[in-house]
Amino acid sequence: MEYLLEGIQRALLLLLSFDPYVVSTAKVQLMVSTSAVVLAAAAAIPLAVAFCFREFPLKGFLLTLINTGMGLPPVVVGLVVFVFFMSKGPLGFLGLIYTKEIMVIAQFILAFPIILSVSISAINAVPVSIRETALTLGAGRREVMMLVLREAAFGIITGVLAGAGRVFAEVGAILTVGGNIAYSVATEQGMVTLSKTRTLSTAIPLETSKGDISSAIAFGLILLLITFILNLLTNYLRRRYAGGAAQA
Amino acid sequence: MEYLLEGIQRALLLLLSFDPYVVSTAKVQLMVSTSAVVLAAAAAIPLAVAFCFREFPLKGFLLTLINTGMGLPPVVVGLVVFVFFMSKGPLGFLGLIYTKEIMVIAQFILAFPIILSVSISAINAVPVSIRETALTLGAGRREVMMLVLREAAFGIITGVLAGAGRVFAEVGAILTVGGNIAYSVATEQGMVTLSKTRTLSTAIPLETSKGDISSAIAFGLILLLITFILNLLTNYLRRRYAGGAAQA
Amino acid sequence: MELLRLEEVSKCFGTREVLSRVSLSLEEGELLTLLGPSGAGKTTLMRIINLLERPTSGRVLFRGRNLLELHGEELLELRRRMVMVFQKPVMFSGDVYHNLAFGLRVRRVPEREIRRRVREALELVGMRGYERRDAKTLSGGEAQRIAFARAMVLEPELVLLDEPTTSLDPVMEARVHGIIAKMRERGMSIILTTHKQEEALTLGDRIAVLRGGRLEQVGTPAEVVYHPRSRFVAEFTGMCNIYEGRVVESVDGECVVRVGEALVRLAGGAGAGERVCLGIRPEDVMLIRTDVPLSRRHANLFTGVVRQITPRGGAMLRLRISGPLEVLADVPRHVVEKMHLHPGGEVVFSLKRSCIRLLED
Amino acid sequence: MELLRLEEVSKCFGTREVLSRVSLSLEEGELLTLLGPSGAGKTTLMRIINLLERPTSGRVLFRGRNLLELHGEELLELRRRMVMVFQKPVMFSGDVYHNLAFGLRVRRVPEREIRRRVREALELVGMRGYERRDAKTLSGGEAQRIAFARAMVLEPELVLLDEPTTSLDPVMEARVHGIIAKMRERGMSIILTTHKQEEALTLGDRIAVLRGGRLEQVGTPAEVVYHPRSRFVAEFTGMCNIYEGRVVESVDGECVVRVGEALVRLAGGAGAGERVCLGIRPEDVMLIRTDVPLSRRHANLFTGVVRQITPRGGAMLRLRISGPLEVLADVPRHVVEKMHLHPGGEVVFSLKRSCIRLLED
Repeated sequence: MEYLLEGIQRALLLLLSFDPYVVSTAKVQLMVSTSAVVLAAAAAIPLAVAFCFREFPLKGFLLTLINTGMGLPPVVVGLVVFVFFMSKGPLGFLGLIYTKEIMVIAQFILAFPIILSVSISAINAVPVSIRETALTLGAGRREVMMLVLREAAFGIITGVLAGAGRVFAEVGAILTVGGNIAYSVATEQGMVTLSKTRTLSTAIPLETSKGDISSAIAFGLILLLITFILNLLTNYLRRRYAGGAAQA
Repeated sequence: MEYLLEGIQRALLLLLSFDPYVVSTAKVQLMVSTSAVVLAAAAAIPLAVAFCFREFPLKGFLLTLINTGMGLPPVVVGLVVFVFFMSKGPLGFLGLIYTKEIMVIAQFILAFPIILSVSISAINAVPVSIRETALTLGAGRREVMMLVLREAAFGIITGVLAGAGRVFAEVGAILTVGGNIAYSVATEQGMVTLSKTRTLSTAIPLETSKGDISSAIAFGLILLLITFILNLLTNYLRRRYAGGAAQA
Repeated sequence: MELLRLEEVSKCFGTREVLSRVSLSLEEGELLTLLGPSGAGKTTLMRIINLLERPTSGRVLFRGRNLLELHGEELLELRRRMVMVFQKPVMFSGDVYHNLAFGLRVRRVPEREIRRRVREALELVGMRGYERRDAKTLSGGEAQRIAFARAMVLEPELVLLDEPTTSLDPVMEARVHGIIAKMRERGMSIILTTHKQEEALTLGDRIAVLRGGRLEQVGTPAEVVYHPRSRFVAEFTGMCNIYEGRVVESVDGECVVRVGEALVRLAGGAGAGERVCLGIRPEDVMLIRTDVPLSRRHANLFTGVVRQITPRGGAMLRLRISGPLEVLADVPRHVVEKMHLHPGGEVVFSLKRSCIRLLED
Repeated sequence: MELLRLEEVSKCFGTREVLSRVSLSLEEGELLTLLGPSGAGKTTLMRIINLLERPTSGRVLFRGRNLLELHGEELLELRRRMVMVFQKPVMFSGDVYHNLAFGLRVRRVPEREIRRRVREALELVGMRGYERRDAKTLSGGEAQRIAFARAMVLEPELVLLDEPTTSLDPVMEARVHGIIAKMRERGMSIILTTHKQEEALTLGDRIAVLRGGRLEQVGTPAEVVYHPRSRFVAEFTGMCNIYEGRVVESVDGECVVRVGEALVRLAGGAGAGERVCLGIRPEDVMLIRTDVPLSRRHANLFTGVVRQITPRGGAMLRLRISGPLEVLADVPRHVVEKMHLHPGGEVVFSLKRSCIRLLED
């Protein structure tokens, strides 16, 4: 027990002293995951609108594909990305293996289908009667679309947050393609370890296995904070819009 | 590209020849994750019923706690479990670190809040009018409860499948507490690697980093198959009950 | 014999009082209609009788026993002698048979008898052979009838029907009225809520008019229609000419009331100087032929101008007449034709003294 | 001037034909009611006029231009001259002002004028000062009125009201009728669907009766009530005495029809031997006093026994009389009292020749 408390104490110390290793690892996590979510949202939301307002062949099949994508185990996604980008793979010439870029790609693939699928559900959940009311009030095609998007806004944001939730604490994909790499440099304070492709989530199993419980706890606390903020946002939105949704 | 095809070919060979390493790894995965889900369901469903049919203090607070639990990053859950069970931790005397038992415990903690939360939602989603219709038709307390459970059955099963989905392809927790351990034994066919606490999901990043793409692909295929079956079940249930739900 | 009695039943939700000291009784075999607009407390009253809601105060006696003091088995036994059909019935997942059998199964009726009674009940509502249909796929009208069958199959002593015909079209409404008639043939006592005046009058042995949680009047259809006690009951049952005025004279159980410029004479005791409210049904406004001498019988003579003539369902026309006294008059078509009445034309009419009612405001 | 004309409009959903060759026209300023039971195709017809549904065949002319042949801007311009209010209105998320402003904003009306018109429209429906209320938190009745305001604020030429009063209680219904009157004052033409006979008759300049997707009859309220063309229209507008029989004699525009044991004489040409359907309204059944000599005017005399007396909303009582001819008769209360009628008593009644209608089956 004492050992545990000591570990927590030292973890807090690491955080408060802005330990370069902890900071650089958190930075990699935030950069990679945020980029992935932002790019996925930017791609998925317009696609969701097109999907709901246009008729095209294979629509049902595509929807199944998206839903399957949502259920893919991250570690498998990581493996597939790895296989494509490994030096002997078809995209190996890009030399992206074990870089932040490929981590963004892998997490993009994880976040994209969730955001797309939840956005499509949200837009489709807007009652047809809303569209028809807009039409009968004289709205043109574009105006109906804007109105429906406005009505679906809450659901779409929920989708983005769900995508972030999937990506931020994920280990399997990022570990497979990123390699969990850190490096040491000499500074005035002596040797310092810095993250190259190590994230909070991949660092935790490593540090525990190495017996450095304090660092693991420090990483865990930051990860918890991020998760907590995402949850808070989701709950805030749910509470804010729940009244209206229940009415409709 | 050729290298990739070769990898896939060898992966299929590994699967079809029931390679002992692949089989033992899959076995560990299935045993650990299935046990975790079954135990979590057995604990969560009765609790959900009690939660919905009884009034008690701190109910709202408990619900928040459950929802928070659902959002906890698996890797953090793994860390917490590790910290409690490590040799110097409060439960260290049990000696469970790096065993299948502790993996079950970690995954139980992951599956339990999802199953509980989805089951509570499912039971609460049964319209009050169903309960009241049962009451007016003369049902006693127990009969109302059974009827509501029957109406919520689809949602509860969805919850169990969601729990399974969270647990089966999860890496962070199981890697942290299980340690991804395999061992070698001498057999008539020569040295054979067998899994102790290595699962399909934790083996993939390891094998890719070791450059054994074929094994990684073999593990990935089995994992995909499991995910596919879980998806199929969920979709089957959704389609089967969707008509009724839309009516209600 | 008295089946049900409510004594001073009140119900508050938070600070909002939705029922206020309602007392009411129901005889065995009787059909009582609860008439009132939305929000009058009709549904809450039904839910209290059916024990889905506990009143804030008051007593609910079923065959003389206070339901609110009973518990456990005893309460369940009494509650099983009544059943409520909700305005928007919900079906249990499963087939129609499962829905109809549910109430019998909880009563431990042998499955063999359940089969017989389910078949019988389905026949009664005209849905023979529907046993194996998925209940969730029924249309609204079918579900409504299954809900009736689900209640009837229990052979309850008391059936509570909550707005069974609201938003049904006349065809479906007639069908539901047919089912209600069959319930009565089987001796079931019924309480039915509605906001349709005509339905309340046609179906009810007695009518209870509710308004804002208060019982305004209880009585036979004739009592409520011809002797409304309050302005609200009068308006709600189609007494559409209502005036406020001041009594200027009161002698021998008759009085004269000034309404605007007009003086109206009526039977009824009210003190001189009192402010009163009076009403007369549109059918009781009599048009007077001016080509024959006026008889002494015609009191309360007024002149006016016909503004609008609209047909009422029936051989009646409704005339809107303006003048010193604005009235709506329902007049048989042949009278209108014989008198050559048309919008813009002058007309003389009388209000029969004995048909004018003094109303509480 | 003709505003709208439907020509042979049909609509199939899959193999189910919900509208069958409906032709109909609407004059400027007119209020047409579409009367029919659920499933008659009323809503589909409205949706076709409002271009929410495309007919399978036929033409829809708005001010002489076929809406089905227009596209893009031109179509939008015409569609913006009409608006539909749905049976269950939905509110857009946001406040009431956003809801009312929506239609004006898409028309590029300056925001300053929008404010003025929104305020005006809210006043018209009695909801002044509601601009900033969250539209999703409105009660059902409030939302209904906001939906009316949202339509009126556009000052459309044609308003389509789809069952605006179904499931409203009489108080709310009267309020909605008030709003409709204000629409008419502002010169809007209106098509209104309903399944309530009385509403169709009271509100409509003309009534179109729909049944199973077919137009059964179009005409003024008087035409529809007094001269129903088919048995369906007759039943739906309250002609509750309907008989089938065979013509036994036909001379000079009069004929005699055998109904069971009874012979009924009526005005109308039908060939001897033909099977016919005839109907008479309950108000046209005249009770005959037997203490005075029968005049020659009384044709179609029958005797019967009074089975039941129920009050109708109004000073009328409905008598169910059995005998060779079973009839329902609506009789003024004072007549019943004067004749001392009671259930079980004998009665003589006559059916006025000119009130008996021959009906298509």
